[in-house]
Amino acid sequence: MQLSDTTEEADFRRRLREWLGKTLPELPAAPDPSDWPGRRAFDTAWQRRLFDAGYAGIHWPVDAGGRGATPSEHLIFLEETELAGAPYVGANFVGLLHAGPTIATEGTPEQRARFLPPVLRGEEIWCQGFSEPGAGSDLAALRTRAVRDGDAYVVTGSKIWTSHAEVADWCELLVRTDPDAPKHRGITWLAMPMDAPGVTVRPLKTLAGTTEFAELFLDEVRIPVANRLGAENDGWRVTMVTLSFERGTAFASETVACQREVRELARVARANGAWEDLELRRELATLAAEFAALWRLVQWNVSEAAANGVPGAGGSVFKLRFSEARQRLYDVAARVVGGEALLEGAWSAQRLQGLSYTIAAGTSQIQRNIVAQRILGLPRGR
Amino acid sequence: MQLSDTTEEADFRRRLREWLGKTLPELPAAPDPSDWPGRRAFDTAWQRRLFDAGYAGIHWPVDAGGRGATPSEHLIFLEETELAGAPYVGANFVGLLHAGPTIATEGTPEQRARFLPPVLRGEEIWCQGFSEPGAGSDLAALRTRAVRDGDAYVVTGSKIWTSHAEVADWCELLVRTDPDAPKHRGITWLAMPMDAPGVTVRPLKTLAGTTEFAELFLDEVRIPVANRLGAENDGWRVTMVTLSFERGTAFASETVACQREVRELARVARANGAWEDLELRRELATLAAEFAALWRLVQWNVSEAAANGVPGAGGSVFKLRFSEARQRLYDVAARVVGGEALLEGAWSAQRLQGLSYTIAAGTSQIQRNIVAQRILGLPRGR
Amino acid sequence: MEFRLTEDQHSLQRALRQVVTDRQPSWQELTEVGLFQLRVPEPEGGLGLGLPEAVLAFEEAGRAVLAGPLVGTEVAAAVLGLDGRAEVVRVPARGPVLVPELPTLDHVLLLHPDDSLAVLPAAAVDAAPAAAVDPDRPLWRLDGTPPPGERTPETRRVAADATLLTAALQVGLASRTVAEAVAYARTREQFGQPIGAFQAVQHLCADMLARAELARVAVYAAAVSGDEVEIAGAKLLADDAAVHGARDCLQVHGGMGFTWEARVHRLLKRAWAWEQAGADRERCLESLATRL
Amino acid sequence: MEFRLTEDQHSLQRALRQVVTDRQPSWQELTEVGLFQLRVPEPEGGLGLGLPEAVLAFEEAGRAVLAGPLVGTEVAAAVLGLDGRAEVVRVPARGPVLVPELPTLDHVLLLHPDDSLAVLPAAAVDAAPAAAVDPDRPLWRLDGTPPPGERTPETRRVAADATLLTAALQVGLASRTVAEAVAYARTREQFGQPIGAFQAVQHLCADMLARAELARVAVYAAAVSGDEVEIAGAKLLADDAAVHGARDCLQVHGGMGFTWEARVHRLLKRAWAWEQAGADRERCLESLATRL
Repeated sequence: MQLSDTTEEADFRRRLREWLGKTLPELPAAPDPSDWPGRRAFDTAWQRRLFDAGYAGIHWPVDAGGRGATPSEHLIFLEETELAGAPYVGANFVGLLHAGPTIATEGTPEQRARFLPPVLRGEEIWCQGFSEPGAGSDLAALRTRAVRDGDAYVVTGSKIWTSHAEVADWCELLVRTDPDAPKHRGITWLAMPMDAPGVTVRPLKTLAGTTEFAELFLDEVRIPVANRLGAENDGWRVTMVTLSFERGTAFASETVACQREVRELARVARANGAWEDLELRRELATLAAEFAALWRLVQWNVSEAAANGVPGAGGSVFKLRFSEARQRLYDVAARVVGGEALLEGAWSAQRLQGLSYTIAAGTSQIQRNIVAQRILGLPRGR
Repeated sequence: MQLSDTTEEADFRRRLREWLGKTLPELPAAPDPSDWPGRRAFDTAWQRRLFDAGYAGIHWPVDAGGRGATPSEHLIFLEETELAGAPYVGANFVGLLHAGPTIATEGTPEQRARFLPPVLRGEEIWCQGFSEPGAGSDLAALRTRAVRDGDAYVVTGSKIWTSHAEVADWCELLVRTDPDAPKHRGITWLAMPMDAPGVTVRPLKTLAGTTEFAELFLDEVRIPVANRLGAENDGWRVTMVTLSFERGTAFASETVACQREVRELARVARANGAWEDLELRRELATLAAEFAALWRLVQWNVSEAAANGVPGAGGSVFKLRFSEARQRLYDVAARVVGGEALLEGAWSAQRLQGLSYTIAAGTSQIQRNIVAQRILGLPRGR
Repeated sequence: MEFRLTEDQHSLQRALRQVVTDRQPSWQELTEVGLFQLRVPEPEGGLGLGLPEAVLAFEEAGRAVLAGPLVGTEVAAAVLGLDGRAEVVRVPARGPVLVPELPTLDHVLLLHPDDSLAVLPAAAVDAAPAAAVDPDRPLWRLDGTPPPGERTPETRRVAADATLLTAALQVGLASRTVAEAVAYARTREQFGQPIGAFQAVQHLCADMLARAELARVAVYAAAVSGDEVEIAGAKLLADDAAVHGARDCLQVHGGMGFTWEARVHRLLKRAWAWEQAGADRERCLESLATRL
Repeated sequence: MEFRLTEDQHSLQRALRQVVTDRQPSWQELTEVGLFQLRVPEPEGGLGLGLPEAVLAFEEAGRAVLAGPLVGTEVAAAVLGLDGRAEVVRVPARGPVLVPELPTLDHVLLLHPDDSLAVLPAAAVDAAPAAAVDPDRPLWRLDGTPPPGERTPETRRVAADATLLTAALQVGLASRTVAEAVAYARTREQFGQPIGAFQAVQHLCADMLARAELARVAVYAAAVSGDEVEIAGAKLLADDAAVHGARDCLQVHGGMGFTWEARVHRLLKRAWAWEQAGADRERCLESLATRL
């Protein structure tokens, strides 16, 4: 077991740190969260800088235009950018971390050539059209319908929880092409141009009062068959295959961020007297221990993934513990800051956003089912 | 809403308190817990004193030989005896609180005349033969078999978790008389003499190291048909009917006891310095609030039962909260007493015994099912 | 002992539920129905009822998640004989002093940590508007040092009653979270069955109910006894039932509870706000510890 | 970074599991297999391995719930170069000083709250036998004032290593509770299906696993870094995984876990004992807070 960098990793880290130290001060101020065009411009400009410095698609294969870095290097990248306060992946998220890798793995040479370079260079933004209001955690219950009509699919339905839809060029869309097949079997993956006729984007106001997500309404949208990835009705497999790309790094930046937030909260507590409350001090100490351990779990999962190609079943265990620790972090924060918790501000925004952690991408209840049935081998109920 | 005593209740309380003040100093020292004959003698002598003073079968109907007290008076009785440190019902438990009331409700005049007076006078001890090793929380899955043979049932099987079996005269026994009927339908209630040939009592050592319970092994035990309560195969209903006798008082003494234990723990904490630990102090304060509220819930349920005849569905809610609060009480106690928690003693014995609270008489999981389905009306799963 | 609602109390409960449920009655309507005059003696134009009746009324107000300076207005009328809108505001152990609804108030009843009370004309209070998380409960941040108050048996009553009535609001809100969670769980289907058929959801709801019911009885009993420590215990349980309940209600609603429109979040935001109103957790625990 | 077991570490783990699983090896066997010599340098007759290997070995010992003065004997040999049986005993914040297995010991390593250490010949320790809750871990209660100790870098190492190795025992025990609960839940039937098919039981087991896995990685990482605060965090998580796991394991077993014979209770009793060995929760939290 080894936690320290190899010589190559130390070198990679040093160069990255140097580059960040030089580059970050040159960045313009971050745009207002409600300024979507400003956010797109900021995020794509950052992506372009990464591209020029050779950090774009750090974990993508070299033949897809990526850097082909090792999982450890990927983790160093995520750790260092977070520690340095670099911009988040933002609007490039779906392109770099989901649609891109999916196309890299399952696309034809033409599709790879068409779609991948613009993602790496920060020229095209993708959004994701998977979730539907009626489906929830039962993602495969999606009902958006695609009917073949000549060289196009005609798509009608609606999607929800789509980030960056306002400024996206493309949407990776899951549609139902065979309503009679078992629910995982009749699904197809399509690349939908967001400017196609029939696409309506409606911002979705969340409980935090922001419009970070949108709903998509699709009314007889024509999507060329050439935009289909993989075979018709094979979209579920196509989509799932991409998860192996992730190699344990999914929550790496967030884990580093939470460790920083715990330290910051301790500073706030020392300043406002909350530190004198032994119970709160112990809560903070407990959180520090948990996030430190979660970071070690990230390192463990990444190392396992590097050795075995897949991150293993540890993902659900991580997500369960991380979601709950992070929600507790913001509840503790509310106690530390006292009345401030009732006012809009960074801590209360985090607390509200944080309510999604045990819901989004599979509720904690679903995660526990997965752990119990797939890892522990407990039987399904009647 | 009224929490104070009526004139009659105040009078009842005053007389009881006087009697307890006079009587308790006259009692002999309590026997060692492992001395079963001594325990029987002590418990039955106490019952005889209650009988002589008119407090025996306080909640039993007058025509069954009881006092026919109101639920409020019954509660006062439980509260005052607990506060005064009077003996527990002990070996008389099953006779007074389950078998007796069952016979009083479902028995023939002959059965009532035969069985009830000895219970009230502390002359006969009953035990309960319901649970089986294979059945657990699914009580109705019991498999002890009774086959009719002339004027007797021939019973073979085994029972578990039987208290006071070593010194009991009678056992209220549930047996399966129709193996082909749905599981709740083929059960019959029998009064089994404990000295019948074929009855073997084996003490069961629990995790606390004590033998508070026993296993019963029944090998072709002949039980006269005259000892059957109610009709053949109607034993489940016969047994359940008794629960309406309880009228919300089931955990009353224990709730009073827990309040006393929290106060005692605060005294221990003040003496050994644990009180200086703000977190522990708050834990104790939280427990004080919970047990105070649970006592109010007892009073509420008793008042509802007095008005409506049944305690309502509040029993599961009470048991859920009480079990968990009480287990937490002993966990907090372990933190207060420090290293003493690793040594045998009153607090560690309570902590070990307390592990049963979320298991016995329906696990907390079962209680939550009951609350969700019967009170909240949520649907059963497929 | 007869610790259950009397027929009159049942009637009061039913009547109030009718007024407040599924609509947001105007302040005028709340005043007319007598919400703030329940405990004012009959000779002074009130209904001459007691703390238990006030608690029943405020439970209904909480169930309906009513907005406005409910608690302070009632306490000002019942304990201090003050007409008009008022709110009880506690100077917290740390963080700003926040006054809800300041421009609509006639009086601010400022309670210091030692329970001394300053009765301030609202117009004289120097405060700046602050952006509140709960959109239905606007807040103003007090400027400067809070003026000192005085301690009398009456001021202790203000402190205790405000805590108890807030606890009653929380109990009503907690029951509301149970009702909303159960209603959603009965109809929403996932994996081919209503989510309410999943044991995980059932157990979440069962625990929500258990917390709400225990808190309810605790609040009723504290209203009957009027005891300060019992009130502290009731508030502690009611806050837990409301906050935890609203949190779990949101979890049961899944993604659909995460939208602004779903309004589930308003239960949680209000529960958070009321948790800090009256005595907060730390103060309640301190009070409970004094009697141990 | 390659934060996973090396091939040698896997072999060590397998070898030890074979020695300790499903049997109680004698002290002689444990000594022969080198459990206490893992970290002793090769020139001195040891195996010359590091803290990570010791942690892997103690995880297996914990999984098998081995009895005896394991931690102290290892630390005495590895850090202090002392032969023979020893146990590390902490003077607690309150309550008696308890020495496990005293008559079998050669040394008692007495750690004061300030981490100063007194190395005492066991024969010179004045103590009376006390009835222990854990039947496999007899205790003696120290009489009189514990003799003072001294603080050196070595004594801090004793404190940290003892805490870490105890955490490793707890991680092994926590994994054992998962295995036992799952095995029982797969076979025990209630209401017509294995109880492991009920979501409530599944979720209990899933949380048990999640706690055990997180603690395991934390303990491994602390062994690699050797950092005192990371060790404190690992112990905190390992104690929680073990105690909570054993508690839940008992709940899964229902009434059948409540018998003496079922032996499930031994997991819980040992988890309680090890929770207080090395640094306890309060001390771990204090240590963690110093770095915040």
